[in-house]
Amino acid sequence: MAVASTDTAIRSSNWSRMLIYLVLLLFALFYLLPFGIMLVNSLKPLEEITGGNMVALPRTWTIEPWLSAWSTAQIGVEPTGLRPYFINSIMMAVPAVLLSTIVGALNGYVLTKWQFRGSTIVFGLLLFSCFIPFQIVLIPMARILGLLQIAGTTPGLVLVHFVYGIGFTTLYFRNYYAAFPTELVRAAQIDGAGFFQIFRRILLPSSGPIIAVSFIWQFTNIWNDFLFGASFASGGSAPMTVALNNLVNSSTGVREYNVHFAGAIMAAGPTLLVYIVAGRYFVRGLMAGSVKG
Amino acid sequence: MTMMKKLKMTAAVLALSTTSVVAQEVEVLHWWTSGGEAAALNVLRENLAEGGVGWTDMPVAGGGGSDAMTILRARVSAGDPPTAVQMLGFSIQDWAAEGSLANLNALAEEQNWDEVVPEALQRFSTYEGDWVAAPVNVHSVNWVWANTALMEELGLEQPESWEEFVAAMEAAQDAGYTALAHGGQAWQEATVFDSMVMGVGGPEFYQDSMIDLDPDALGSDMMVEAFERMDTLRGFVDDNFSGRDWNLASSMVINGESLFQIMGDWAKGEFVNAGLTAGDEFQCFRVPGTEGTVMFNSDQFAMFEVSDDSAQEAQLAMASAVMSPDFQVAFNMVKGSVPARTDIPSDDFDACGQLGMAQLAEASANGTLFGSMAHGHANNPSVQNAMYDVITAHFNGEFDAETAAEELVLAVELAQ
Amino acid sequence: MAASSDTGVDFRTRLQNWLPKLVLSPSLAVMLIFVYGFIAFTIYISFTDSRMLPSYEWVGWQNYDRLFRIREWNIALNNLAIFSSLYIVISTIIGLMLAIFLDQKIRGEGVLRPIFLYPMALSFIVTGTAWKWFLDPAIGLENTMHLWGWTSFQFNWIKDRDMAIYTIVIAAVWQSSGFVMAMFLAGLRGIDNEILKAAQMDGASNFQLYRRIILPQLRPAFLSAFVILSHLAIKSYDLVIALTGGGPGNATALPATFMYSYTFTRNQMGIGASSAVIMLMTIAAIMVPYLYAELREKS
Amino acid sequence: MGFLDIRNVTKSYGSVEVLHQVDIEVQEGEFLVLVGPSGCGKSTLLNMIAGLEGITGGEIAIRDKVVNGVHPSKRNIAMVFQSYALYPNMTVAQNITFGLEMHGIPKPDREKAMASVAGLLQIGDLLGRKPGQLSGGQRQRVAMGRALVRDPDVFLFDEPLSNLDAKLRVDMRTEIKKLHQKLGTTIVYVTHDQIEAMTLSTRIAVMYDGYVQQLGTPKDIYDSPANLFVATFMGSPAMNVLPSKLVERDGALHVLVSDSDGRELALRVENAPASYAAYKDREVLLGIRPEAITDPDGADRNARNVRPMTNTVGVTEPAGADTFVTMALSGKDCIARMRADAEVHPGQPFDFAVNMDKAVLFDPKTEDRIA
Repeated sequence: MAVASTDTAIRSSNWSRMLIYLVLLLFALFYLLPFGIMLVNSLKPLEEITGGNMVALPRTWTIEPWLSAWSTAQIGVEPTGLRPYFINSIMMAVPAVLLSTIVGALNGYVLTKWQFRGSTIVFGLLLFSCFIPFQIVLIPMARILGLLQIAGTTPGLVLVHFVYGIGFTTLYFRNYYAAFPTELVRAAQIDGAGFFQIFRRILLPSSGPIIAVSFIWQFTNIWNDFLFGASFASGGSAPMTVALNNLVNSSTGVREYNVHFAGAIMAAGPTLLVYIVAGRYFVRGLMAGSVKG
Repeated sequence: MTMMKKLKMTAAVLALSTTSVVAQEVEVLHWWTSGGEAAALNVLRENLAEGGVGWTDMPVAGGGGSDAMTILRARVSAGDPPTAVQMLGFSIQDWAAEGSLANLNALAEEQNWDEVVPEALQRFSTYEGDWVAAPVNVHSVNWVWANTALMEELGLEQPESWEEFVAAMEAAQDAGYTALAHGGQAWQEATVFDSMVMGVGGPEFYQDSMIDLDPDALGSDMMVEAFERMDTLRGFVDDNFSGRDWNLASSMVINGESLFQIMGDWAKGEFVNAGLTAGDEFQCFRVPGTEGTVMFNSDQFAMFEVSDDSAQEAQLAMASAVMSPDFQVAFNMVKGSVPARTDIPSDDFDACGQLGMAQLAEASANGTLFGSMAHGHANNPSVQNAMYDVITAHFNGEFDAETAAEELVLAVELAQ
Repeated sequence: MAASSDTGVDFRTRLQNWLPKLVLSPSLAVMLIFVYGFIAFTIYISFTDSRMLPSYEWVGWQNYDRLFRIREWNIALNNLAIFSSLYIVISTIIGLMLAIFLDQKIRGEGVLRPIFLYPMALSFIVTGTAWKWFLDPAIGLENTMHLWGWTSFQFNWIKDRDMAIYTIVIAAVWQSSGFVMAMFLAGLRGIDNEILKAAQMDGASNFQLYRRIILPQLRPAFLSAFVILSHLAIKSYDLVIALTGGGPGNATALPATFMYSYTFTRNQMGIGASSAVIMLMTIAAIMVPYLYAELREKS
Repeated sequence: MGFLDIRNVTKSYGSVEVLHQVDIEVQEGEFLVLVGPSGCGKSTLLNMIAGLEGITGGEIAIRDKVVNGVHPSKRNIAMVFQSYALYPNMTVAQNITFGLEMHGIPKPDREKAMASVAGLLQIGDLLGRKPGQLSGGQRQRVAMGRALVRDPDVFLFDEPLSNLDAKLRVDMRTEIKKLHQKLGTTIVYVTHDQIEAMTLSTRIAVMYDGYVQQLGTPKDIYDSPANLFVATFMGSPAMNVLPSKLVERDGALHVLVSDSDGRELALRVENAPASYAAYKDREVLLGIRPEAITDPDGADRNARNVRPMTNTVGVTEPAGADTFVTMALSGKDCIARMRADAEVHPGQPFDFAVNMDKAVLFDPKTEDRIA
């Protein structure tokens, strides 16, 4: 961690350090296990899975399941693999993440640096929205998407994810900006910068860590969403998770577990990548204020 | 705000591309996503493509179609229903009651559907006398699937009565096999229960309790006995059954770990895929006690009301294609079920298929063809699921047979 | 900052005064429609006899009356109590422990941290099958132990009506304890080292140091963790569906699965809506005091 | 009419008035310091001048133009903040020219202005750095540069030195004073440090509890504090305040205090103002600064009214240039300031010289100075 010194004042004996390492490694094993099972079995031929031990390494290594999941597995009536849906997910996730992050950042900026009478109530209202069970919004949301003529389209999905992402992004940015020195905003006001100029020139360049948090959070939530994707996307625009579900949960027939696992890892790929690449910003961003919320 | 502008433009472009590029198109919501089924459905897609009708696929797997039904609600609420939706039993009636379904009478008359589709099926395909759905197949659920090699090894004949059935399973258990392969999911337990109710009480009792929901029948001694039979079966199931998918249970029979499985005819596909031959390496027979009756469910394509003419034409083209003998044969050979029309020769089907077709025709003629409770063809989903709750709770040991019958009465009352 | 009640304001300042509200208002409008409007809609539906689609026939409290007579709902509530309390407590303990351990200048923190954190990135649609395998006695952990020679090992909770809910807890803890760890780690990294040094001068042992000095300072992190975990607990849905489908029997039903099933599978939307209203009220009972405290603190 | 007029300005938050009827006229080139403890309203007043806070009542005018409601950037002011408020993402050069850029001044002009400011403040070699790479003193200079480059009518300083260490603070103080003398700009400066107030200002407004307690030159404030608050707030060590009694003896007014053993000490008051008469035979508070109590050799030669006083020495604190002595007077600790080499020893009696010219009396009830 570069932000705060990790020069912890706490000292501990060698013996207890051994114990600490042991516990940490055991937990690492626990966390890795399900993914490990998936990975190992995605590289086995199907006969080895049905006949063998789930944790055993493949006797014959094969990438056939991966190729199949990507481009030839049956999703619906056509053997397209997951490939086209991958693109759908990106088309959905990227604009929704960007929009909700931008709006969340502006909201956080207003709620901390331009407070007005009732602004805390507005914040409370936004925050509570994080906690509604999504199942209840399906029917009324469908009506509204229908009225807006974007039912079953990617923009419709973007709207849905955008709406239900605002609460969290606002929370993150508000807590981050609360710790941002108000004097900088005042200085910029005196320098003649307007509302948006202050935001763009002063706050935004310092918002790296919290943008990372917001991005990671939104991206994983949106990418992993199944309920909205299944309900509000029609056939061709279905996101990855819906396609994966169709692959994995098909009602009858032979279950190609190795292909399912390969597909599942693929579907998880982008979020995993985001966590691994940007994960350290996540802790840093949480540190920079969002823990307070 | 250029972002919003771009978004709107994308929306407009997308809207254009989905509606008006192909002149005639059907959008089909279904949950047939496994290899065989999807391939069978692809036959339909190609048939339509030859006639210039495009196909927008909208598969939603999972939960035996319950996820698809959720999505259908969203689509209808949005005022944008799919053209055709795979549907089971009472759902069709419910949607018809909402006024969401199209009228297919003209086509039905032209193609004489009234004559070729069994009356018990028409009960679901029509609403107040109007055709609203095109039936694809008839599954019957009261089948036992048996491993021939194991039966020979244990010296068993095909059981003719409940007692013989139990005795056969005892023999298997004593020999160290899992007598009954079963997956612990509510619908699988309900599937078995259908046969128990029919086996104990016969057609009349099934009608009274499962279809007419007569509280006296639901709480009767016969119902208690049906639950007791479930207890007996529970004794033949291994400890690891909970949550197991039905096809894994089928594999147990295929692999010779298990003697029997009680399951609908879609199980046949598993046996065939494993390279086994019907009537030879595996046996199919009616659950003892239910011979002469058929409890069925039928996949149908419910046709939703669509506004513009070209969509209507496409829809009719699809309904017609679904009902065509070619498709009915091609699809049902893959699916393990039998065609929804009784005027199709059974030559192409295997032993079990031929048996199923013959029994269907017979039951239809004798009035012993009943909708399966477990598959939503006896009652609406709320009652069906309320029954699931009790049946599965009982099977998992929460109630004894008498309590289960009492709970069944209460659950059905609350669900109505 | 900019007081709106003051007189003699030039145009630019007036614009600048309005801009913040203008910027916030779309979000507010969207929330009022898509959250509060929908909540109101749900409350309304819960008083109607809606079945497959919303209907507007008023039936009063009938749905609530029925709801609490349905056995499965009571099981679901009971399960929620067991599940959420264990889930919150265990996730917090594990998260805190890992954070404290990781904060001991651990070599390889950069590798361990993402490992602890990654489950949050995966949905149960992705990991559900792997979990099911792992927990299934015939192919999973139990079988593996047997193959390794520990034949008396037993782990068949997922098949056991009374224990299955605990397997849901295990998987849920697996998913979110790493996230809790991140929050605590952030909290720990924010504590002033001088305070720790001072406490050590005062002769505090490591244990006392954590109990008396550090943990009290992590209060905000505890609170955030509690709020996030409790909302995850109440909303838990795909977890149950992926792992047990609510079974064995109905042993692992939760309010969220109950609501979904009644609203969308069973065509009893009125009852589904009433269960949703009860869930919302539960969430509000947790969230509103928290929000109130949080927001009052600022003013 | 001043250069900057603050006329009957009040500020309320809801129903709570935090600033009451402030009325100050600042002349061009003046260095006004607002001083007071935290929460006294000095920063609020400064922010109101800057336009960062609204004005509830009264008006503020710069160069005769009322600026109530005028946007901060249109008031032609510049402000230096306590935390410097340097934009962390911009280089020093960008920080300095940001305001000019916002005002649409073309790049060549900006560069020219920056070059001259950089020369003035000797920060030419820092221009490419980011604030995070600067020391405290350097940041302070950059913050001032950012204000200077705008060439504003009024400079506002909000506790600009409080984040610096002691040595640097003294240096920067001198620097600011030099700049003021060189440029002759009008400055309003907020601090809680009375030494800064004394050294920098041409006039001081001492604030407490939302009121301006006293407005005057540093000498006025120091020698003739308007009330007990101003007296004790300004000066270090603080003015001694001793409960005492005003009596007439031998035809002259005397202030009675008691020494460390409780014996009476009478200190004669010469040239007493007429108002003292009303307080005869009443309890008063005697205010006397430490430097007015000395060893006899250290007494002010020009003082005409130095009285002897013998008392037991409590504690001695040699401070290099001076030695401070604490003794008990009227039951309070009283600090006296000796020359460094005065022979004082704890516990022993010592003859002090008290410069009664510098003594002031306060009414114990109103705490106002009796004048």
